[in-house]
Amino acid sequence: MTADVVVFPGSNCDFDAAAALSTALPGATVRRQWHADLDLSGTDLCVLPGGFAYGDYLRAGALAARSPAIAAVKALIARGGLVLGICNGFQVLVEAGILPGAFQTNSVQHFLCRDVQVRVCSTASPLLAGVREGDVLRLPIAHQEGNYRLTPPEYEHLLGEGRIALRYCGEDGQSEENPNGSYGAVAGVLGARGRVLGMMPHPERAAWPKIGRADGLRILGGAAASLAQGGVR
Amino acid sequence: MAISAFDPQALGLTPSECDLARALAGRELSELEWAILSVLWSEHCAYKHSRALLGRLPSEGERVLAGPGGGAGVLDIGEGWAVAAKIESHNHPSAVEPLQGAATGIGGIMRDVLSMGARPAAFLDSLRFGMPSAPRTDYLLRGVVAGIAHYGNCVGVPTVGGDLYFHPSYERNPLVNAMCVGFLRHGDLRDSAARGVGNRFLLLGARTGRDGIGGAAFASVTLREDAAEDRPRVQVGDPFLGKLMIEATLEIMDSLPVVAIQDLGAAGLAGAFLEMCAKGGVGAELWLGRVPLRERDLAPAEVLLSESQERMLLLLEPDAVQAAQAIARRLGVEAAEVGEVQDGEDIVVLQGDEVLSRLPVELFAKAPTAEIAPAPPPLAPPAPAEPRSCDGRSSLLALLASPNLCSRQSVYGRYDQDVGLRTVVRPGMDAAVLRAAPGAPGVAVATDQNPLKCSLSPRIGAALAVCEAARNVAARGAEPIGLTNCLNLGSPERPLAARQLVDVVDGIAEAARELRIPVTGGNVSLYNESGGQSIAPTPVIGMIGHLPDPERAIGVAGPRAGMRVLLLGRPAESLAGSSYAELAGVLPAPPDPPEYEALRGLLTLLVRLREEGALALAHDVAGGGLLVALAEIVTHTRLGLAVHLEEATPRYLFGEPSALCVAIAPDAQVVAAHAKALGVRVKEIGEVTEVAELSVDMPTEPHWALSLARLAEASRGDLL
Amino acid sequence: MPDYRVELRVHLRPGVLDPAGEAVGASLGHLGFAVERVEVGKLLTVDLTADGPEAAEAAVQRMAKELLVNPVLEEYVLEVRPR
Amino acid sequence: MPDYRVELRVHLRPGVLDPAGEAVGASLGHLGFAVERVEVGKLLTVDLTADGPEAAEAAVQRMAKELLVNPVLEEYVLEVRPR
Ligand SMILES: Nc1ncnc2c1ncn2[C@@H]1O[C@H](COP(=O)(O)OP(=O)(O)O)[C@@H](O)[C@H]1O
Ligand SMILES: [Mg+2]
Repeated sequence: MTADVVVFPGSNCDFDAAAALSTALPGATVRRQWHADLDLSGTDLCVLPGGFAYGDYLRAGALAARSPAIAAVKALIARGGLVLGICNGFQVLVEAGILPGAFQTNSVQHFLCRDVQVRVCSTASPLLAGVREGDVLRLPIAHQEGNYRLTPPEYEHLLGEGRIALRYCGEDGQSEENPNGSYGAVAGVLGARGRVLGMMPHPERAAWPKIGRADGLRILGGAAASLAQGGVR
Repeated sequence: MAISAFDPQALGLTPSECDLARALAGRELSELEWAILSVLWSEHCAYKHSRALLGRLPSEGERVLAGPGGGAGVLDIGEGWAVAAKIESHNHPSAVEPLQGAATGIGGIMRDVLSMGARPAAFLDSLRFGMPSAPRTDYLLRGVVAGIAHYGNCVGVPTVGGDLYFHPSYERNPLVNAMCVGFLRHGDLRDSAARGVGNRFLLLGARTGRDGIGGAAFASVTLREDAAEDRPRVQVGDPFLGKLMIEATLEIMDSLPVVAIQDLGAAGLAGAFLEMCAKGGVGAELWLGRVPLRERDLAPAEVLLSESQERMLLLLEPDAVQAAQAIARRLGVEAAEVGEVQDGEDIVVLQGDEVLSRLPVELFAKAPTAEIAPAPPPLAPPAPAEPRSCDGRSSLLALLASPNLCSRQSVYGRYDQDVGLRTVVRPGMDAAVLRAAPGAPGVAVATDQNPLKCSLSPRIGAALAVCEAARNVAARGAEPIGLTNCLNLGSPERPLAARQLVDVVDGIAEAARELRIPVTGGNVSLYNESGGQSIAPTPVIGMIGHLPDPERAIGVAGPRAGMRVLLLGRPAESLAGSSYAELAGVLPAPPDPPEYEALRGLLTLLVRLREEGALALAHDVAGGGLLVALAEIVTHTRLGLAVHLEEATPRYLFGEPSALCVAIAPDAQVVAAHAKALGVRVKEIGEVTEVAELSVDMPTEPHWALSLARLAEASRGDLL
Repeated sequence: MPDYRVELRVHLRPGVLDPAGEAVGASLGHLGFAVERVEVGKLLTVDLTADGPEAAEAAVQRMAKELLVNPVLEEYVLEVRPR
Repeated sequence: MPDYRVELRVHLRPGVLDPAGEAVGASLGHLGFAVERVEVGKLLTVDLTADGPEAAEAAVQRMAKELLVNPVLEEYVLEVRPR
């Protein structure tokens, strides 16, 4: 299989995402592709990585969402490819209208970097083939504008369609915790057909079993399992 | 070439400096030339008052690949890898505009490391402010932390450590020292000496505007009462472009023959260009007309001296220029050809066809030095009588809650600590751990300095800062292999500050020699005073410890209940210079001098124990003393400690010794055997428990315990 | 073609949370100022040349729609001036 | 006391680097818009009650000085309206 990481000017988790994908998807071809030359014709999985694309100037993700690369991403989705937006990549997908909602500055009004727990609330996606509903993952967050906004009707709609994928939670997996003020403590959502996942936590930073940070592999590796079973083309 | 009747002394040059310049030039200089020289020969660029003294710092060592004088020191860490590191101050700009001042400090030090051919891998920030109750402290602290977060997070380099102290002397002179660590392969090491007639200078990065005109001179000037006056000079950083610059520069260095490279820092284009030529001893032309400008009407002196951020100067073989420009263009970075190395020994500055200046390169190689007149060493005040007993529990809580000892989580929690996937151990305690690449060697890194100790004795305080930094990296099992330092002091023209300058250099030199740690470079920031009040002498140490296998550093696996708690090294013999003494009001005795022999043994032991995999955690005893160190282990690991201490005296509990460490081991016997072989004192004091609390037994004192929640609450801090 | 400066005042839509504004309001309160509400919005200034003020306005309306404003959270008013 | 709404339009001082404005300008260019310059500034709206418009203006001037505006980098104009 082939996984491509899109590099926007200002992306800074592109190397990390590519490295983690190589760990999670042994045997896969993993490439970093500069946004201006993006070719997704042979791609199974496209990752929009974290960082500050175009400096996050104006609004996080806004300028990258207007890059011609987005047309290629949309075409990939149309033909059934998988797209994973991590942190800034999630913000780009939202700004591009590929995922619903909008982002504001964290409710605490500053950047947050720490480990959080997220509970898996839906697995209606090949991208979530490695986890089960109710699983609790420990993953790092690192963002300033992670306060994900949905209107109550939007939220209900997504919930009804099983598209609320991940929610922040306390260490026991049950208690409420909401580091950035996101509506409904939502940490990750799915696109309409489950082919797109946007998430604020960084699975690629938890793909390091040697030092006890491994939960991210369950997200990154899950896509592999389902791709191996059927591919996406 | 217009020769004016201009008075160069108005620019801050001394009469003898003017004479020297005229002698070297063989004529009177033009106004433009005086302007350049006044900046180049300022304290900030030329280290006039400190250059001779810095020669006292030992800089040789087997692992030193590049010592002082370059963009950053470079050390061999094995398997073909090297680490580049440098610390630098951005004090004055941060006092005027804390957010941008700190942000551009981070950007500036990053480009220093980049200029060695290294990929920037981590930042550390060493911060000093007035007491939290002082009116501007909150504003300054928030601004500075926001600035570091703004630049560091966006540029994609994690901030993995630092230190933060409050002391009244910094009230009007906050200090912001930024350190950058980068990794490179040995073969990729670059320097900045221009050579090769016909080679071309390529100016990479931001357009030149009026930012920070005179910034270098500004940094050397005592802050005026109304610092707001200095405002138009403030530089603004663009971390987005900074990130593009990293990638463009590394790709160009990777694929093309880059002969030399230097970042643009103090004194801007003039500073970088002239230094490159002077280092190589070559003549060259500089084509001002080709410098991309942000504003149309910049005067030549402004183009030369502007400190616009995010710029690098590369020297390339002429054939490579187009390819380099193509790489830059693809990544969205401007790159302009702005000069050429030439036959002869003249530096010629051209605007179009007009020669603005022609001067021998020698003039720029020889910045004059200035004499200092240090006051005689002060007499140490007599040591006051120490208290003989104390309430350990309540003193511990008071110390944990004090601004200099409380948790720094609210600071580093705003920094991206992980980006790049090199951070093996994040900030929290002692040193952070980085790997150069997956499977490659790495380093432990820390910054340290204690203003209280340094104000009581600059010399001992400086030596103790080296010791503490060494202990911090050793707590990860790393061998200290090199240090970088930033000397922050008052005006060297005053005898007292001159004395302090000499003393801190001597203190660092002594400790570095005793511990055999080469000093690979650093930075000097003088004139940190306002209204005649100078800061506490602040020699900040940035330490690099070597770890052949960073993923097996001490602390990565972490302790478990049932493991043994040990004390390695020598307990404190007095309270002198401790936080407890300050709290109890029994200051002024200078701290005890370092116990080098004991410390050498401790450092060696920790490295050996890491090699053996014998420790699950280590934490050195430093600010606050033994009880504070134990409490920090509880809050950090969220496990319990049950200990039986040998003594209940204040000095044992709260003294700050130079060679003591708490260690947690699955097997105390293994540790004891190694300690014995190295002559290090070892004492088993208790065990790790499931109950998350610090439980303490002492002779003559009733048993007490403090829960994790209680300790965490006490040390919460609320700094931000 | 004449030069115009178009100012775009971007406000949060009514009902959208404004934590930034609340934080600023609270800080003002600590400083002893009595305010009812503060809103933190954006002020975008676009300099361009166009055939006339209507053309300038139309162009910036399109920019607002395509990039400058996020209609989920924001609304705006626009003012054209000659330069 | 009557209610006022004070709008504070915060611009960067001339000559101060505006990386956000430059990035937005470049993006507009890629989207096919011809603009000369874009500046990203701030728009602060303060609702308060005061004795009269002069008093409202004076109060917000003080807020600007003490908190809302960073005089090192920014300058501002201020407009008072009844609410
Ligand atoms: N200004 C700062 N920036 C980033 N990290 C910091 C800063 N100040 C302190 N830290 C981190 O907080 C932790 C505790 O700091 P400190 O108390 O100085 O060290 P130690 O644990 O050696 O006593 C360390 O990991 C240190 O790197
Ligand atoms: Mg320590």
